[in-house]
Amino acid sequence: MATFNTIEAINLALHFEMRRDEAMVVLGEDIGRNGGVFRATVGLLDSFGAERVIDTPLAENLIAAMAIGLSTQGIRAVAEIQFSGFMYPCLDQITNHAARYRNRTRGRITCPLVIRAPNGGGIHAPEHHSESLETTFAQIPGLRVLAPSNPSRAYGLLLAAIRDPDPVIFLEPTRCYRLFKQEFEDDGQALPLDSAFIDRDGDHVTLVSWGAMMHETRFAADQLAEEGISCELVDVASLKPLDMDTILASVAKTGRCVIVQEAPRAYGPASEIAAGLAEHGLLNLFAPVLRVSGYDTVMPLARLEQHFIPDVERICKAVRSVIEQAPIGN
Amino acid sequence: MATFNTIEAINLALHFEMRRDEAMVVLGEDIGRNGGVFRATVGLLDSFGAERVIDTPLAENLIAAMAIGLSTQGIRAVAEIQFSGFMYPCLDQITNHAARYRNRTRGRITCPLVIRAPNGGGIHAPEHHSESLETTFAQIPGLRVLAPSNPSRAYGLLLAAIRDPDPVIFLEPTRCYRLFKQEFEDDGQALPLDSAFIDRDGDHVTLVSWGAMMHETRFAADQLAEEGISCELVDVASLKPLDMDTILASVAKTGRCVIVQEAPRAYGPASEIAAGLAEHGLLNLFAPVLRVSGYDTVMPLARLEQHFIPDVERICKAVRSVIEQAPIGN
Amino acid sequence: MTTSEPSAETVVASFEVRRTCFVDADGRLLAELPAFARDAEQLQRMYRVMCEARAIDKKAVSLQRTGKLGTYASGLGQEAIGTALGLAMADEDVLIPAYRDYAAQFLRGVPPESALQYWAGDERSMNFPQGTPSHHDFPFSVPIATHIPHAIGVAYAIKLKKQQRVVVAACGDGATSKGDFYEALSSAKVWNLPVVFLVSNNQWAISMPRENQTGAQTIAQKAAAGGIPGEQVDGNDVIATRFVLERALKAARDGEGPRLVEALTYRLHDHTTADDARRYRSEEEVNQAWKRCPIKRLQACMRAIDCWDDEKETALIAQCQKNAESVAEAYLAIAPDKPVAMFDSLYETLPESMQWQRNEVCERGDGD
Amino acid sequence: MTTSEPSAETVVASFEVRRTCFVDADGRLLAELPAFARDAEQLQRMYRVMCEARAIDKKAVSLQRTGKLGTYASGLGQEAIGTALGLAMADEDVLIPAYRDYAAQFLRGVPPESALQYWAGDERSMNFPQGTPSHHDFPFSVPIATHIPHAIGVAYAIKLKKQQRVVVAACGDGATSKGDFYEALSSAKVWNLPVVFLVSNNQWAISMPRENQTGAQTIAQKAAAGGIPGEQVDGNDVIATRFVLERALKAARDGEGPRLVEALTYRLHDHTTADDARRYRSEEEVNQAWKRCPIKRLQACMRAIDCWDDEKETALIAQCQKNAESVAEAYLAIAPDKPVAMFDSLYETLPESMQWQRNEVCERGDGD
Ligand SMILES: Cc1ncc(C[n+]2csc(CCOP(=O)(O)OP(=O)(O)O)c2C)c(N)n1
Ligand SMILES: Cc1ncc(C[n+]2csc(CCOP(=O)(O)OP(=O)(O)O)c2C)c(N)n1
Ligand SMILES: [Mg+2]
Ligand SMILES: [Mg+2]
Repeated sequence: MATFNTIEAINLALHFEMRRDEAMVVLGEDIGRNGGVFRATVGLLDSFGAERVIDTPLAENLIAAMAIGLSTQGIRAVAEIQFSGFMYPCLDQITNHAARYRNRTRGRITCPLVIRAPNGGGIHAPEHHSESLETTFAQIPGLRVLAPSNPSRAYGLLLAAIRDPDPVIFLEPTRCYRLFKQEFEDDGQALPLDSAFIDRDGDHVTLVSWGAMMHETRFAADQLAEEGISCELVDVASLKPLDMDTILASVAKTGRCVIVQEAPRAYGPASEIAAGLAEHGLLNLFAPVLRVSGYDTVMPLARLEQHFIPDVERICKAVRSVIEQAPIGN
Repeated sequence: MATFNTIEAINLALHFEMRRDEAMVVLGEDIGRNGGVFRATVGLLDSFGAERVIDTPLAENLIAAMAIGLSTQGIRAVAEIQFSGFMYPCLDQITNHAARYRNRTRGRITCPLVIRAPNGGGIHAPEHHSESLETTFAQIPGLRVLAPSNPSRAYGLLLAAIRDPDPVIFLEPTRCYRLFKQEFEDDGQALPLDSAFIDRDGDHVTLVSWGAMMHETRFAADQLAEEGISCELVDVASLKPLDMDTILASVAKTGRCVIVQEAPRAYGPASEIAAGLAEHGLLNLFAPVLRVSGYDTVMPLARLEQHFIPDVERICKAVRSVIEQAPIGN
Repeated sequence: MTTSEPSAETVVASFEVRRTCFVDADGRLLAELPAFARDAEQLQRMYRVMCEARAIDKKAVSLQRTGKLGTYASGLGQEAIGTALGLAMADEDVLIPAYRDYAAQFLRGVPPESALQYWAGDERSMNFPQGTPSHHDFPFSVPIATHIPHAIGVAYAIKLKKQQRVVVAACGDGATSKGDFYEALSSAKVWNLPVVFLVSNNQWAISMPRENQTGAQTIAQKAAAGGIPGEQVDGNDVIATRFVLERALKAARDGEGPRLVEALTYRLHDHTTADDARRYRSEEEVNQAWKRCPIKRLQACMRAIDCWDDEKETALIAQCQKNAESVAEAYLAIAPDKPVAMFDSLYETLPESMQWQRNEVCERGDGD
Repeated sequence: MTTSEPSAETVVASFEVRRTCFVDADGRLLAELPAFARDAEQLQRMYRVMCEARAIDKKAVSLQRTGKLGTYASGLGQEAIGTALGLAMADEDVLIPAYRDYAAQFLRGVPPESALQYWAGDERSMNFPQGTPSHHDFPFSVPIATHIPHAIGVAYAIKLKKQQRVVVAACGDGATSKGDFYEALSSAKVWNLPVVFLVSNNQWAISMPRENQTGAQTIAQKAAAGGIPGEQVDGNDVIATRFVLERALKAARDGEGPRLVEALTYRLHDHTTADDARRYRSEEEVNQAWKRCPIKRLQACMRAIDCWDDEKETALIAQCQKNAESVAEAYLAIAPDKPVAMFDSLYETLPESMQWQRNEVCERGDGD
């Protein structure tokens, strides 16, 4: 079996589905001849032509609106926004139209579309290229929001997103695009939507994260294992809808939970998950639910970004403090 | 002392500050000759002239950007957006500019502006006129987000917002605009920012809300009192930054907490508050933290909206269940 | 030649905006009528459609005034545009309407009672009936102008499918201030899409007069920003409006690409029933505007060429009132939707994790 | 007259777009030069500013290639526009620049090393020095076009304060596809604001060629959408560009309202150092564009009128290289900001509830 990095996985999924579904198009800025600023769409123009691989003018609001118009005609529109920090102009279209047409027409008009964008920092990119927009979208009724953490999930979840009959926001882990490879079949198999994944079983603490932060979280779990702390790793993957059942089941077992997110702390997915625990898992909790997150500041420019993004040390510190407050085996 | 309803209170605050501060302007659609679709700006044009009371073209993104430009020149710009559901086009400007200019120029360029909008449903208004946008803004670093619940707070917090040197989003309780009056002095006294208010002391349950929902929450507390359940009422008022200390202190006393919000449940302020409790108040909690909220659906049109908005019955039900799970006096 | 006027200053592009009108405010012909308008039945049909729409509009306002309808946006005075549009479009075309285009929607199969049901706050009203052209049309969008760029995607899909259909994106003068309008205009010709942008310039956006809405002398000239033809038409002259729209639709259908049509009209009613226009415009202005009323104009024209008389008029008015009454009855007979409906069209399949919310609403009963 | 061409079709508005050029690609004069350009020292100054900017630009690219700088956007080939702009603006005017307007920023007091510091990822670079015109200028905005409508608010404030200042909002051709650009354009004349919109049309938006960016034949004609004058200028002719900008600035200052200037140029470098333009454009096209290089052109012009020679050229080139070296040294000497700085300019006063976050960063130490 061949191995692929995350950007290759996305490129493969797009190729596979463009082959399988004649009614699919991709659109966005510089996605054709240029193959996308991160090369996610390389090869599509040559394989499928300019009619289905659409280089758009420089207007994110237009891209979202055009994807909506296309999708209402039964065309599976997969739009790329170059960085999630440039998605704000799409919000009116996504919230007031993409997420609503099915409901307001009672099923007559639907929007089977996907809007993809690299999300998060850590690559020393320019200003506005390193933001985390999970909450911006996850709070919107009528949407699905996915945040894959590795190549095989990027592949399987992107296929699922494209095939889903409703609008999906697909936030890709920028700094993992080329960070590591995984072995998987390019067989067009989609992964299930609306579900979290248990990446590692553990007994003492449930470590929850998604997207690029799964990477640091896994390293933290490795380090903690050496200290005798066994962490169960949950990759949320789907931020909307959120699979609380999987998280609750894990915490019912471990009694402790630390949630890791890159986004600013206030109003992030970590808060939504902690609230779910406070409501449905309270009696299982031995210790406070800690959130390791970015700060409630603007994402700093490149020279300071590593002081904003949670690192292994901050994650381990939080887990140790949870263990201190509720020692193992008590 | 005279009594005023919420829309009158806002109008008074605008008049007071326009008189006090020559460098203040108001801008928006239909705010001049027409006095605003809710009459919040009635009288301003005649008192202060068309130069300072600016009727803008129909473009919310422009209104936000214009307010930013004005504020960078030391003009206190107070913009009105006709309904919070029309604020999405402002998000790019608010997030990528208003909330950032101070930080990215290290204090050289600042944006002392306020963007006001009616927020929430319950008045049988047309489509897109009844949304709740708290999270949309409260998650953005660099902003303040206020949600007054009554006339005197609308007056005092709006004055505080206008005088604050940083951008403030001011979400007004649409259905309370003319619902009830309060007695207060039009003396230009601002209320403190960044703080919650204890509206009623209680022993058994902390009931937390903000904005229009404070109204139903208060009625619920009255009804529960008759059942012998004493509720402490907290008006969050400031959604960003959130005054968790006040909430934690109250829950430390009552041991129980129910949070009431009109917005959809997922990723709402109620979740942020519950997460704060799960992290810093866990050991004080006798019972799960319950959230009474709108559903994770698109806000229904007028004929079904009352099935979406939490009512006294749903609030009481949640409080009773908390009491059942942790009976009083145990 | 002065040094400040170099000979090296050369003209590289030029444009002009034309306005079309066949029938003046008093019904006098300014030019020979186009073929369709030389047929008395056609004129009578256009007249009837306008009168029916106005009667229903009047009924809607009175229902709102008596507490039987929510906020309502009247189309009073703009009936010619919707009528011309509805008659100019082919069934297979796609209409992305503005909220005063009732006549066009009715002609395409939207039941008038659905229009009332919408303003009462019932989503089912936007599920336009199968078997009518409206079934593939869009409901209008309350967020001004945001629907216009949808036309780019719809038209692109039509081109991709090699269909001979045209998309009409309609809006008001105020809507042309929003970036959405422009982004569609600016890009439409990049793909030479079959789109007709129709702007009903009724001189007001709530309280904002047209001249303060933009620095542009005409809305039509904004077409230059997209490199497409832009023209004005007297939107109270149903003949001219239909003529210009048929020409634009044919051009788009024949692959000549997008066009912008600015139809000049006047909003005779308050912005909506929640508005009071006396706050910001003079009675005198409104009285003047009534003189340009499209219905009065076509009637005068028909009488001049002897295809209308008092008898026909009396009969039609009675008919229209009766029709409006039955529309109102049909509307009032509609029972509210079930509360759980708020969950049932949100996604194709409601996510498992939301089931409990639906159950909660279910258990609280379906009362309204 | 055929029935399909009614005599009642009348012209209601017309426009034209002119292009100005004084010096052709080979340095030949096409018209008598404006006053400022008949002064040899002025020509030599413009030439020096362009050469200095190009030398620093070259240095920045090499710093990036050797890992000493982050992603960098080169202004190669567009030096004439920034130079003309910087010289045409008055100190009290306000510049809201695009990211290739380095020469203008330098002329207004932004230290070249700050430009490098910005691309290294250090916010302090945008705190332009007090006592220079740049101190009241804006930093450029990475989100394309979003800064343009700020000019409306800034210009409105200037008018409110009865000041004689002009705001210049600069952007590229790609930026003109965004609603932000249009909303500013459409509204500027409503208040007759002192704004000059400057579009550097370098024919590319990353990989998108100008002709696929919009259906409009020229960017200048988009001015019609706002009812304001729009003109083109050869942006590689520094004399013509300065002439046209001075004219537009004077008009705005004299209360004649907003204008749009489209300066035609070419992006000779990759979009940024993260881009590889060979993927989407031919070497041949770039070679042709080099023939229109603004520096080569002014030099040829100066030699033709005998105010430049090899000796001056050699001396200047040496000077510029030396200058670029010291700029690089100054940049490399800048120590990174303290991590807690991310909290210290977020609000005027950090909210109490965020203090613990600042403390946490503090405790983790200030290492970089
Ligand atoms: C984005 C947005 N902003 C504001 C409103 C409130 N509003 C409803 S209609 C209207 C005026 C629209 O004017 P115009 O486009 O000329 O259409 P008309 O009502 O005159 O037919 C406004 C401001 C809205 N519905 N959407
Ligand atoms: C809103 C937004 N979308 C996309 C980008 C990514 N991007 C950076 S520059 C650029 C092209 C800009 O082209 P143009 O306006 O012509 O300026 P030029 O680079 O040619 O000077 C794009 C798409 C961005 N910075 N902002
Ligand atoms: Mg109008
Ligand atoms: Mg360009």
